[in-house]
Amino acid sequence: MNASAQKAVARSSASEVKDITLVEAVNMALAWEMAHDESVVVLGEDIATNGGVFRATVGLKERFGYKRVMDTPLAENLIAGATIGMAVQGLKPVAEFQFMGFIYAGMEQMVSHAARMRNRTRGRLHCPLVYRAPFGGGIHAPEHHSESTEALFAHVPGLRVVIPSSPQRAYGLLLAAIRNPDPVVFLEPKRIYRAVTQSVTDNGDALPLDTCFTLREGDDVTLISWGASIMETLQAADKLTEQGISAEVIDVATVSPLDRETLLCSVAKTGRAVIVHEACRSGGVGAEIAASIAEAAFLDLQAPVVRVTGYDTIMPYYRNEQAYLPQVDDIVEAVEQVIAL
Amino acid sequence: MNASAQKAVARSSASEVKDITLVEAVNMALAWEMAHDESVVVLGEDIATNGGVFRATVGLKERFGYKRVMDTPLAENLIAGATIGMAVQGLKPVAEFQFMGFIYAGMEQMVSHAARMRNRTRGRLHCPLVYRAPFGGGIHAPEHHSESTEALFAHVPGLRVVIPSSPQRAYGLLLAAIRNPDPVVFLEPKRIYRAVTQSVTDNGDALPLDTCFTLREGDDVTLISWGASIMETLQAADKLTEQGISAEVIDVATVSPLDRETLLCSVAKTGRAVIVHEACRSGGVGAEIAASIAEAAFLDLQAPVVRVTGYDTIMPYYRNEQAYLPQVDDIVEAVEQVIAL
Amino acid sequence: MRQRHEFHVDSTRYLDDHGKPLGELPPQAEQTERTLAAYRNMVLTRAFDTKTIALQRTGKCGTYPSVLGHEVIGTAIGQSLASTDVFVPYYRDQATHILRGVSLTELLLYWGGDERGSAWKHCPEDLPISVPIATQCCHAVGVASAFRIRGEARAVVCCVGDGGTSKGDFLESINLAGAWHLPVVFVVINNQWAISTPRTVQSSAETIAQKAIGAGLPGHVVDGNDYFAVTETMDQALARAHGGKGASVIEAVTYRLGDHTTADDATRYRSAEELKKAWERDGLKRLQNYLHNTGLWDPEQEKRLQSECKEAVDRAVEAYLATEPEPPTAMVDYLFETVPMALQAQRERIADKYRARTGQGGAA
Amino acid sequence: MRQRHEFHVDSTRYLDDHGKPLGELPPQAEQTERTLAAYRNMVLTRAFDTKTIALQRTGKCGTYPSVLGHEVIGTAIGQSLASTDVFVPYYRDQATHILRGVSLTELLLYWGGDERGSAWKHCPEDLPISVPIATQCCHAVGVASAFRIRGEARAVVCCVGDGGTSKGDFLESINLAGAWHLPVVFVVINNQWAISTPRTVQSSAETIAQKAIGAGLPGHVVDGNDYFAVTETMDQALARAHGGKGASVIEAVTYRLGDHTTADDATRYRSAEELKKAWERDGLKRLQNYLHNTGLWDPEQEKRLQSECKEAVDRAVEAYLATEPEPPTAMVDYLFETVPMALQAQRERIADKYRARTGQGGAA
Ligand SMILES: Cc1ncc(C[n+]2csc(CCOP(=O)(O)OP(=O)(O)O)c2C)c(N)n1
Ligand SMILES: Cc1ncc(C[n+]2csc(CCOP(=O)(O)OP(=O)(O)O)c2C)c(N)n1
Ligand SMILES: [Mg+2]
Ligand SMILES: [Mg+2]
Repeated sequence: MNASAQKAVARSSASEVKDITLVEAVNMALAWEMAHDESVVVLGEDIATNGGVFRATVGLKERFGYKRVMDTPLAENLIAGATIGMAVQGLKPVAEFQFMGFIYAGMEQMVSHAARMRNRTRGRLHCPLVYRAPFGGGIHAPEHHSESTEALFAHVPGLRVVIPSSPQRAYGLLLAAIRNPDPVVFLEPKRIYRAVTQSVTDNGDALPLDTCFTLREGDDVTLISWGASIMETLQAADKLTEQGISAEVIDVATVSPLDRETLLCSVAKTGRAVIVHEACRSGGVGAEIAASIAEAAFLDLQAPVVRVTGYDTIMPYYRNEQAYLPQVDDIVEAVEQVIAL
Repeated sequence: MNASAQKAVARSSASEVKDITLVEAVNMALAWEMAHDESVVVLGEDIATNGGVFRATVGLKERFGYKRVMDTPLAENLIAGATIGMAVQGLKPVAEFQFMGFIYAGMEQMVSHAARMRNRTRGRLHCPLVYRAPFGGGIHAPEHHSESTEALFAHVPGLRVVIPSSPQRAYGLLLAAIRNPDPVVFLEPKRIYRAVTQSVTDNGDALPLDTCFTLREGDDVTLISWGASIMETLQAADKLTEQGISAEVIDVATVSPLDRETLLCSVAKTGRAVIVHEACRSGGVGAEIAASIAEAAFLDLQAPVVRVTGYDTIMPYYRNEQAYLPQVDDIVEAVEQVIAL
Repeated sequence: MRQRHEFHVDSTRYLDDHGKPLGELPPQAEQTERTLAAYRNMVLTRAFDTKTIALQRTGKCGTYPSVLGHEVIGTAIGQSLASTDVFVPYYRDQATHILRGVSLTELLLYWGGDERGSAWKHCPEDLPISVPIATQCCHAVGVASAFRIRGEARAVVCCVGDGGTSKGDFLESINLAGAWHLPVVFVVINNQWAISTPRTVQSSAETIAQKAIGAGLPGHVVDGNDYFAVTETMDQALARAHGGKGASVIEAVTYRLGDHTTADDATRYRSAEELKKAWERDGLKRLQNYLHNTGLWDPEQEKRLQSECKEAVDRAVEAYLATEPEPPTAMVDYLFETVPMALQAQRERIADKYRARTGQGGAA
Repeated sequence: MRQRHEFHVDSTRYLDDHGKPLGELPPQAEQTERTLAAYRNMVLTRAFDTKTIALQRTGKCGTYPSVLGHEVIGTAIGQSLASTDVFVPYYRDQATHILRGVSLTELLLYWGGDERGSAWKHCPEDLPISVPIATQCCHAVGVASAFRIRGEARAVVCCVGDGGTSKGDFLESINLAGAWHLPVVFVVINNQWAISTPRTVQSSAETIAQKAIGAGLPGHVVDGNDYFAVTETMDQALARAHGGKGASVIEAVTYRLGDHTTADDATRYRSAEELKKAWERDGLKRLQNYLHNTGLWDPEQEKRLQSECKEAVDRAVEAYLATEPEPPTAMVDYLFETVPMALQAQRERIADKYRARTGQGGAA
């Protein structure tokens, strides 16, 4: 066990407050829960000895042993399916997909089994499992390493899709995801894995799932986002403040099932909504949010709900990836447009 | 070769007009194109000797030989991927997935390769392939045989998703799909495989892709649907006529990329839109359509865009499947609501 | 410089087509009660099968996959499994389910379009019927991993068809079973057909059992119509698994004597002669002959058994037909542990429509 | 009654670690020009590799997977392939790409984040680099099927790593290759590691080659640091494929001498001793020794070759660094044959933003 592994593990003694990054918060939540619930196990490619290619599982094998921290053969379908077998046995497996771009081989198991086990056995068996995957672009990565396809999972009934956007929420939401008795797809915005540090108390407190987080209150427009785009959204809100526009910022966090109440309350107040996400526009989670708001808040809306998103094409290789990602100025421009109406 | 196989094959001599069902139209289009373009091949489970479990490929092996009509081992990932290999070689493979519920193992190949080959090689290689699958519920089938997950494919840039809703459109759109030099996911609404017959001329005329079809003109509301739900939508339109409400009915047909122009033109006229689909509501293709209309036709809309859809849960086994499927009365009720506003 | 690595699989058979021993029988042949119980289960399974097909033909059941030709294998598996083991089925394992305590009514409910058919009262840890081919193999290694992690001396048996062995799930799972030394037995039920696709189209491998070699596992071929051969092989493989000695792959060779399902017409793709030949190797009849020959069974007992089985099946059918469908709100109630906020309005709509249709308030 | 089915795989080696023949060499050893060309390609590949890692370290290239330790295998493959054959690579096949005529600049563009790196001018039918592990195996059987359908005597070579052999794609594809008797050769490059996961964690099978047995195919193990062994095996497998005799699986055993990629730090999970031992088996050095020993090569030639390679690499780097990024509208232009209506507004927005940023109009 090398030095950085020891450090990471040392963290999870009770109620310490630490300045940590998002990926360290993931590690801290895993360590906390493994220490307090021996049914929690983790598995994936390169997660044990190597501690994960992003170091999210570093130190866990040394602390909890190889029986609970398992390097698997290279097969995502197998990982997705074996996790189901562990879960119906009452373990709480947390499986890592090394990148979201490699999760698709696991789709059949997720859609046809994980999401359905409780329903099809009328509660006889259920799947308290978590599928973790780093996702999103902007880190100069090779092909297939920049996907944001959360919408594919959000459209599957029986799956929860949870996306943290800060160290604190990563810690609290991952704990909640592990404790939740149903399958959770937990997507970690790798672009902000180490973007900021935040002080997090390692006390095992979970945050609620199925709830949006209002990060900033405002009156003129509701900015709705999740994942790494929260960074640009908050920066845009700052810029807008300078222009005298007061933006409410909501982190959706659980993109399915969706907390429409929080969103609608906000829009009832502001009358305007701009949705920001990195995934391509058509059929993104933004479409569902926009459709829901436009339907339920029809009379409240003073302007159309606008989406600032990636384009309907494949994330370019890294030389051009910034041209794909929604930028702060795009958000500001969209808000200016809806305000002008 | 048995009698019904011979009949099916006998159909594809030039310019015959035949009263045929939707599934027969699929067979006729395959036979026409195989007869006129020897690069067209078909493959899948049980499609050669058996002619497909729905008989869509009946007679093709007898007519075109086993080299062009291939029973594969049972492996959807392999089918999806081998099809790509054939396509980059200039064949025009048409692969059948026996049911949409078994397509997910093929997702990785579809998302990561079929959809991207042209883009990632900057046009050096491309994939003129068709992935066919029967989809949708309502036929009293076992578990996993009733899925409508077109939205998963519609969110993947680089794939076309095409859904016929009549024998004529099945014939013309499948021909167009095969001739199209890019990958097409061609979903066949099996609930209406044999629901109606229609007179179709077997002359090799394709219909345009990327275009909605306006099935009925009307002034008061735009009904937007695709696939098997077109049946209930048309019946609802009939009922509405009796109530003095004039409904325009649009078959989206290509759910991705989406022909927003036709939809917006219609809504500009009617001021109201109701979207009908069988898939679960959240994140369905209806969300994208509703979001697009609500944004672009903000000032035209006299009522919110309403969706009549399946619920956000798993299609129940068949004793309760009708309680899941959108019914004519649900559509009528939704229209009454938006008209009342 | 060349080096040679050698591998093999063995195949086992004890009874000829007429139930005559081909040589010495395995010790299991001395367990007379077990053998008779096996025979009774095979007859019950076949009676259930015949009746369910009839129900489907008269519109009283959905599409149903006949188990005809699989009775020996399924029964031997069910007997070999300990009650604390976990069974991971595919969709043609009626003979095993019955021995595991799944009721005939539950089986009928499943194929009759009612989710409660999988809410088994007995063997509550067994996995439900798996329709997506071979996917259950991954669950099996997951369950076996749970046993290993917790240090339990339990084992898993997972069934899959010959067609299913072409799918990655099976191949990935046997590899993991080898790599992780898991207490799991994979039984490939090679009935020569995957719907219309013959075994030879699935693979050019001479046997399916040899797929075990690539996973570093022992592979066995066994005559799936030979009760003693399957029982011995299952007992040995499970002893191995229970004893911490790892996984195995068994190819049980039989023939699908019926259509693929009630939606299929096998005359489209296979000959009457082939089917006739397969009937000559029927394992139920073979065991019956053996029992008659050895004086363990007589026509009187047979008559009594047949009528007992008929009665048991009739009772189950009655209970099945008398079972009211669930209120449709059930489609939402079991999706998650509790109905999420986001689904409550939809649940209300389902309940309202149900009330309007039936006048029943039960769904609320 | 028992019956035994026997199987085997052979392993081949000709040169010892120092390049000394262990016995008689295969006929390929007499093709001096070919051997010298192979050596040159290995040296060029290594020079390219070293330089690209340096570029990455200084921020001039993206994450890059070193080919160190794979030069012999990749070169032997590239030489055995006919120009009319199709190569289906994974992502560590630089040595083969170079022989297929992919330019060093194109390789740099690919890893430097530019899609034009896959728009190869030469061998236009070869598949692009495949990052999702083992997925390319399915393409390989598809391409081979196209040859079979059209009756062409062409073959496919598909590369995959040891890690990739655990994934369904590989296992399903070799099975199809057997079932359909396809003209394809699968080369498993067993470099002992899949990132941090050792070969032993992937599978308990003694060899990877034996996975061929389950697909009904011949499997061969070959010392992947032995140029003559790999060349002979490749030549034979391709002759088989070209002659309509079907597919094979070759396991070429080597060692990944570098980190997995420039984003990896292998010291976290493997020992310095293990690495040192692996260097002693380096295939490039081994062939160099052989050439020196047999008088086919001298220090003077070596010096000249080294400087030629350096120059070639430097020229390529220069061209790469001088290549302007594509206008971002390219991200839409190659999605379909023509830009669909639905994308035209988005394309305009991309072009507008690009113009605003650069003042360039080229994107419109
Ligand atoms: C993944 C998947 N693909 C296709 C099907 C449709 N299907 C149902 S059974 C079957 C054949 C299975 O054959 P085999 O595995 O030999 O089992 P058998 O039915 O012969 O017992 C197929 C293709 C399915 N259920 N799942
Ligand atoms: C489907 C998929 N899963 C995970 C990854 C991430 N990944 C990249 S390389 C690699 C290891 C591959 O090992 P191996 O096949 O032995 O090839 P090697 O890199 O050793 O040449 C992994 C897990 C990937 N690219 N694709
Ligand atoms: Mg079978
Ligand atoms: Mg490797």
